[in-house]
Amino acid sequence: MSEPRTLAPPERRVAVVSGVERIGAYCVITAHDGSGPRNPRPGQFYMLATEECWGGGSDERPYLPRAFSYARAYVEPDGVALSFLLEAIGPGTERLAALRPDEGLALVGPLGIGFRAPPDGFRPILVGGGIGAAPLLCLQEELDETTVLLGFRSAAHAQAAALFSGEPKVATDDGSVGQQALVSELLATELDADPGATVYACGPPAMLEAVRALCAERDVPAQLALESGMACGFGACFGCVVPTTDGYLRLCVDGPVLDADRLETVL
Amino acid sequence: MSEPRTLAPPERRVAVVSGVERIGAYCVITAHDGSGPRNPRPGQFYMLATEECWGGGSDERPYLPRAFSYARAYVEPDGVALSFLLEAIGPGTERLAALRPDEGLALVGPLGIGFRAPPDGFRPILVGGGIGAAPLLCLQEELDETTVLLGFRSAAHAQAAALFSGEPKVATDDGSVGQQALVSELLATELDADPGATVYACGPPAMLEAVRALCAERDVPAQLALESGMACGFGACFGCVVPTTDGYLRLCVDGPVLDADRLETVL
Amino acid sequence: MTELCGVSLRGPVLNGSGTFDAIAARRAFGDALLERFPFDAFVSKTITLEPRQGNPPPRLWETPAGMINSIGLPNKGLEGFLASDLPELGRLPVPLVVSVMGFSREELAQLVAAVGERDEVSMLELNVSCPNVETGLIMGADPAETALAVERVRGETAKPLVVKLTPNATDPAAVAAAAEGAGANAVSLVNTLKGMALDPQSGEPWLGGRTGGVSGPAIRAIALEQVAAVASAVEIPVIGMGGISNGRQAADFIAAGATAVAIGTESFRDPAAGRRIAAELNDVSLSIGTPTTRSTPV
Amino acid sequence: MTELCGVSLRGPVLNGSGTFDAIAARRAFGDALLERFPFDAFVSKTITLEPRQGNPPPRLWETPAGMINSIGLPNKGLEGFLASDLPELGRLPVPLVVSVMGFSREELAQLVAAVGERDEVSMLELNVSCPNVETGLIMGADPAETALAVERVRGETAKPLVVKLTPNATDPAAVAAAAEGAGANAVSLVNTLKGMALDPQSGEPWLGGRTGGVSGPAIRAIALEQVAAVASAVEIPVIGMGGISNGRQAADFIAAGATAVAIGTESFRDPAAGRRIAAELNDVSLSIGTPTTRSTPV
Ligand SMILES: Cc1cc2nc3c(=O)[nH]c(=O)nc-3n(C[C@H](O)[C@H](O)[C@H](O)COP(=O)(O)OP(=O)(O)OC[C@H]3O[C@@H](n4cnc5c(N)ncnc54)[C@H](O)[C@@H]3O)c2cc1C
Ligand SMILES: Cc1cc2nc3c(=O)[nH]c(=O)nc-3n(C[C@H](O)[C@H](O)[C@H](O)COP(=O)(O)OP(=O)(O)OC[C@H]3O[C@@H](n4cnc5c(N)ncnc54)[C@H](O)[C@@H]3O)c2cc1C
Ligand SMILES: Cc1cc2nc3c(=O)[nH]c(=O)nc-3n(C[C@H](O)[C@H](O)[C@H](O)COP(=O)(O)O)c2cc1C
Ligand SMILES: Cc1cc2nc3c(=O)[nH]c(=O)nc-3n(C[C@H](O)[C@H](O)[C@H](O)COP(=O)(O)O)c2cc1C
Ligand code: FES
Ligand code: FES
Repeated sequence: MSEPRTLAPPERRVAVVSGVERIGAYCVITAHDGSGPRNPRPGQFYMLATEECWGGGSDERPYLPRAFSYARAYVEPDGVALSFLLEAIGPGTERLAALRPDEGLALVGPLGIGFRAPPDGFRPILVGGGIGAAPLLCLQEELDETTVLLGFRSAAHAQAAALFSGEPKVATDDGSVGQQALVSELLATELDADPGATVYACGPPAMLEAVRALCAERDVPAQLALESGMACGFGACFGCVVPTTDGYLRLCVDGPVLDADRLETVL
Repeated sequence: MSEPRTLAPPERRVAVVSGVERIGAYCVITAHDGSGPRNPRPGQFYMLATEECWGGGSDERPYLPRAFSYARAYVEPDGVALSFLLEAIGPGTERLAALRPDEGLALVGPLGIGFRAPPDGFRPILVGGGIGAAPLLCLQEELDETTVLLGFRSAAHAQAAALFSGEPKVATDDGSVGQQALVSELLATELDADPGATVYACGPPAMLEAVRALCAERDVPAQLALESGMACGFGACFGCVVPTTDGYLRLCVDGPVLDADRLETVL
Repeated sequence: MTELCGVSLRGPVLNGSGTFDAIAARRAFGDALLERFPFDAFVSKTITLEPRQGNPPPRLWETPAGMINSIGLPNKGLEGFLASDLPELGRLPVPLVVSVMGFSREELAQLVAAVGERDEVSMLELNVSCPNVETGLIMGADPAETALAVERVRGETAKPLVVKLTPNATDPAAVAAAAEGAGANAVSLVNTLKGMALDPQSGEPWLGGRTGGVSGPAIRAIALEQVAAVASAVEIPVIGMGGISNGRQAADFIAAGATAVAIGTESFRDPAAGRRIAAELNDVSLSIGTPTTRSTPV
Repeated sequence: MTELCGVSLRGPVLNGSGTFDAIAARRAFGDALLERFPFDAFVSKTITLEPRQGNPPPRLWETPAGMINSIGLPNKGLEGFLASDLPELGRLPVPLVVSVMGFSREELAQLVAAVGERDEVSMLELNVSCPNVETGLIMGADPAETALAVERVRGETAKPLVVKLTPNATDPAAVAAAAEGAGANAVSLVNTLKGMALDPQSGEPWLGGRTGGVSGPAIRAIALEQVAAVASAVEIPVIGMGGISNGRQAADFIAAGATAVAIGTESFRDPAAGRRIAAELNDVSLSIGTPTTRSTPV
């Protein structure tokens, strides 16, 4: 099976912001990409920066572009509408969240290797923690009959669950929405009910590690979308490595989606 | 006569932009300063920066604040409305020109020494070149019976003449508005007609030098508002010096207005 | 409260020499400057034996997140300073550190002796690192040269001697150790990094001094590494500076081993930067606890 | 057309070693990368005799207008490089420069000999300046050490040898002159400046390698000064780099005496930066005329 990687044009281009929407604690930025490929693969990401004023924020940053999984890609007559789900946690995401319609969004992508199709007969379970829900949105649209499990810090964050179709099962740390539980606990229950499942997960390291361990115990095939600090996104800087059973891998060109069994631990 | 200097609060504060208006090639930024002095003196200046996104422009600048003469100051119940006339010529002025109402304008000021009152019985002639018109606007409001001579590059720039009261005499390089002449030529005519005048001038170095020479020949007292690159605006960096008959002077604390006879040349 | 070389300061935030002129600032801000003085100790601009007018303009160039200066140490000379500036600086509400530079060891000794005997002066800083003046580069870049200079002046005053190090050296830690060995009571770093800019029109050097010194946030990571390396090489206190623009960053310098910090270029953007950063540093310390031991990471 | 050490290039814009992996980029961009290749010559990441996995993560820290990297020279080692990478790099549409680093002169000689005899290789670059590996700092910071290294390897190949200088030296011009005297055909500078960052939470070093190297626009003015100083000290061509992000800035480095320029960190922001800058440089040259003589301003 060829790797799920749509090639990116070898240059930075500028998409035009068409919408910026707040969804609880998150923000959805949609931009019209007139010259990039229309078929990114779920799990792939883009390196983003604003065309104007990328800099001069806290600590005189940002300077480098920031990596974001695309959440949705809708083909339009003259290009593709790309949506990104983001949480403003620092100078880069704060500047992106302050974008207004018609501003330029500089991007490179799609980059990396996305999620692979489920092995025949395996039922896909999508597990998202916080902002990790982002790449699962487009993934859900590609797969049929998915079970979606989401974990959030608070009710404000849990609003993102509404972006999924069907009835995602939600857990929150404070129990304000859905069960008061960790999303990995929801996963354990699912796997107990049906071992014939395959897992797609994205979220914070601790959650991914819990998912990895659960699936390892039960021999459930799992694909994890990881994160690491990135400067370039296309293998140039060697900065984004994660330790795997085959040594350090550059997450931007060999990931960000990795088979769980390639990791001894996510932490 | 005590020097025309209103003291500035010893810290940077944030004024709120109330209006940004294009006037031909220039732009007028008005901001509400709630905590600064309400009586800056014509010829004094402020160091300005935007509160957000000061950086990330061309050449990854701006970083330092920029110096601007105030063009007008109107006392309001809860503060003062400061107006600045600016021309976007680089990363700092471009960012300032892109300000929108309600954005924060970080400022320090008023700074420097402004224009001194005319000697008794002398008729004030105000001579402005291009953006040098800015400090003459508030000066005209303080003096009565002024003659205003303005020189501009083009008709787009000459629109700034409309900001003055009365009938300023205008010269343009291309003759598109007023006479096709240098403003210093207008001044020569005025001085020939009435030697009992005193001159207040602000503009590009070549123009100021022509004015200085004219007044020196005729023993006409003249005050020149000069410019130089500034980092701090309050005497801290020693970067803004200009050569005078008393050696190098820091324009930000000993100027920007200097008696013409303190200069051998402006160039 | 911070104790620096036996002098007690109300806090750990100083100004970098040559980046704040308290006398000129008083003309711009009036007595409010003294009521809300931005620093816990005031460091004078470097003075020399003879008066200097400094370099021809232009003296400034803005760089990404920083600037280059080519000021050239304009000052009234020792006599002028002692006669007209020192009395006024002595009336500041904080202890005074006077920065001196000599073009020979003898000059330096003369400066230290004359300045050291004045009561207004709490400490002296030896600027052996100014990149705009040849000697500075040579003395401060070489451990042996630095040791000779400090040894020569050590006997001239009983007051604390701070040696200001240049970052334009292969091994600043070795220079610091040499200064300590020769009797310095503290070291301060970094001075500016040598830099240059060309006139966009002519392609010729923009600065009247042809080259200059780079300062500001652009050099912060470089300064922090040198401060950490120096702090782990000496026992005497280290005054850390270089691009500090907020309390979080000041806390980093302290975590890297600095006893105090100095603010330079940030004061150009906000004359109250020192005061603001001291307050922010306080909050940071309260929230995470400033490492007291030197967790010097090199 | 640019001529560099007898090799003719379609233009003067190279990549900085270790800032562009043409093999990985081909996986991300496909053949379009080769059709619109960003550089006029390609410089490989530095290789060593033995394979290296590099430093533990985190390896990156963003700074004002720049970044710190602590990569630690991960590479397949000489054998792995010759067997699997070199053939693919040989198929690039531009001449190939291979960067090598040895932890001893003998190692360096072995690398130069083995790489130099391969037809795919047009030039060799000696990395004696990487701030992440002890030897780099020592060799490249000292004129005598540098001369010995170059003398030792000079006989191993007839191909042009470029010596990559470190900015973490008191006098880069003296190191460059020593390299020239020992038979180097060109020098390239600057490598990264030593820097450090602390973890906001713990106050401990953020980078797995504890310290790292600063690059990007933040260091441009420092790099430009060193390029000018070096260009005025040697006759051999100089490859200038350090924070170049547009053609106007590239023109400054050429005005300061560089024959060619290299793009590093800016490629991370735009993989086509090299191509864009070459085009902008062309416009600048046409508009103001790139100084052909070295108007070296120091
Ligand atoms: C493949 C991939 C996909 C991603 N997808 C998404 C997504 O869909 N949505 C989303 O919201 N986020 C996503 N992220 C994370 C996103 O890239 C980061 O949140 C973003 O880079 C943060 O930038 P910032 O400037 O806002 O915050 P930063 O200030 O960069 O802080 C982010 C973290 O970096 C560290 N840090 C702090 N200061 C620095 C510094 N100076 N230099 C380096 N590190 C520092 C700290 O650990 C901090 O918690 C993704 C990341 C990757 C690698
Ligand atoms: C007392 C005073 C009052 C002023 N009043 C006004 C006013 O009322 N209205 C107004 O429009 N302007 C005024 N100015 C001028 C204004 O400060 C400048 O136009 C502004 O600083 C330009 O900044 P910039 O970033 O837009 O342009 P810059 O890019 O800073 O370019 C401005 C000039 O600086 C030089 N330059 C280019 N690059 C750099 C660099 N990297 N570092 C340093 N210099 C560089 C060049 O000569 C260029 O022409 C005044 C200046 C002074 C000193
Ligand atoms: C305009 C200017 C003038 C300076 N003059 C001096 C000086 O006279 N003596 C000195 O020791 N350092 C001088 N410095 C260096 C500063 O004290 C400080 O070491 C350096 O700027 C780094 O700190 P910063 O990045 O916070 O500015 C000067 C720096 C600047 C920017
Ligand atoms: C992530 C990264 C890795 C680098 N690796 C190497 C290397 O392997 N060998 C080398 O000689 N220089 C290396 N460098 C230095 C660059 O080649 C260049 O000299 C430096 O980054 C300055 O240029 P810039 O500011 O344009 O990036 C590296 C730089 C970066 C940022
Ligand atoms: S982010 Fe640069 S190699 Fe992965
Ligand atoms: S601008 Fe700093 S001293 Fe005048």
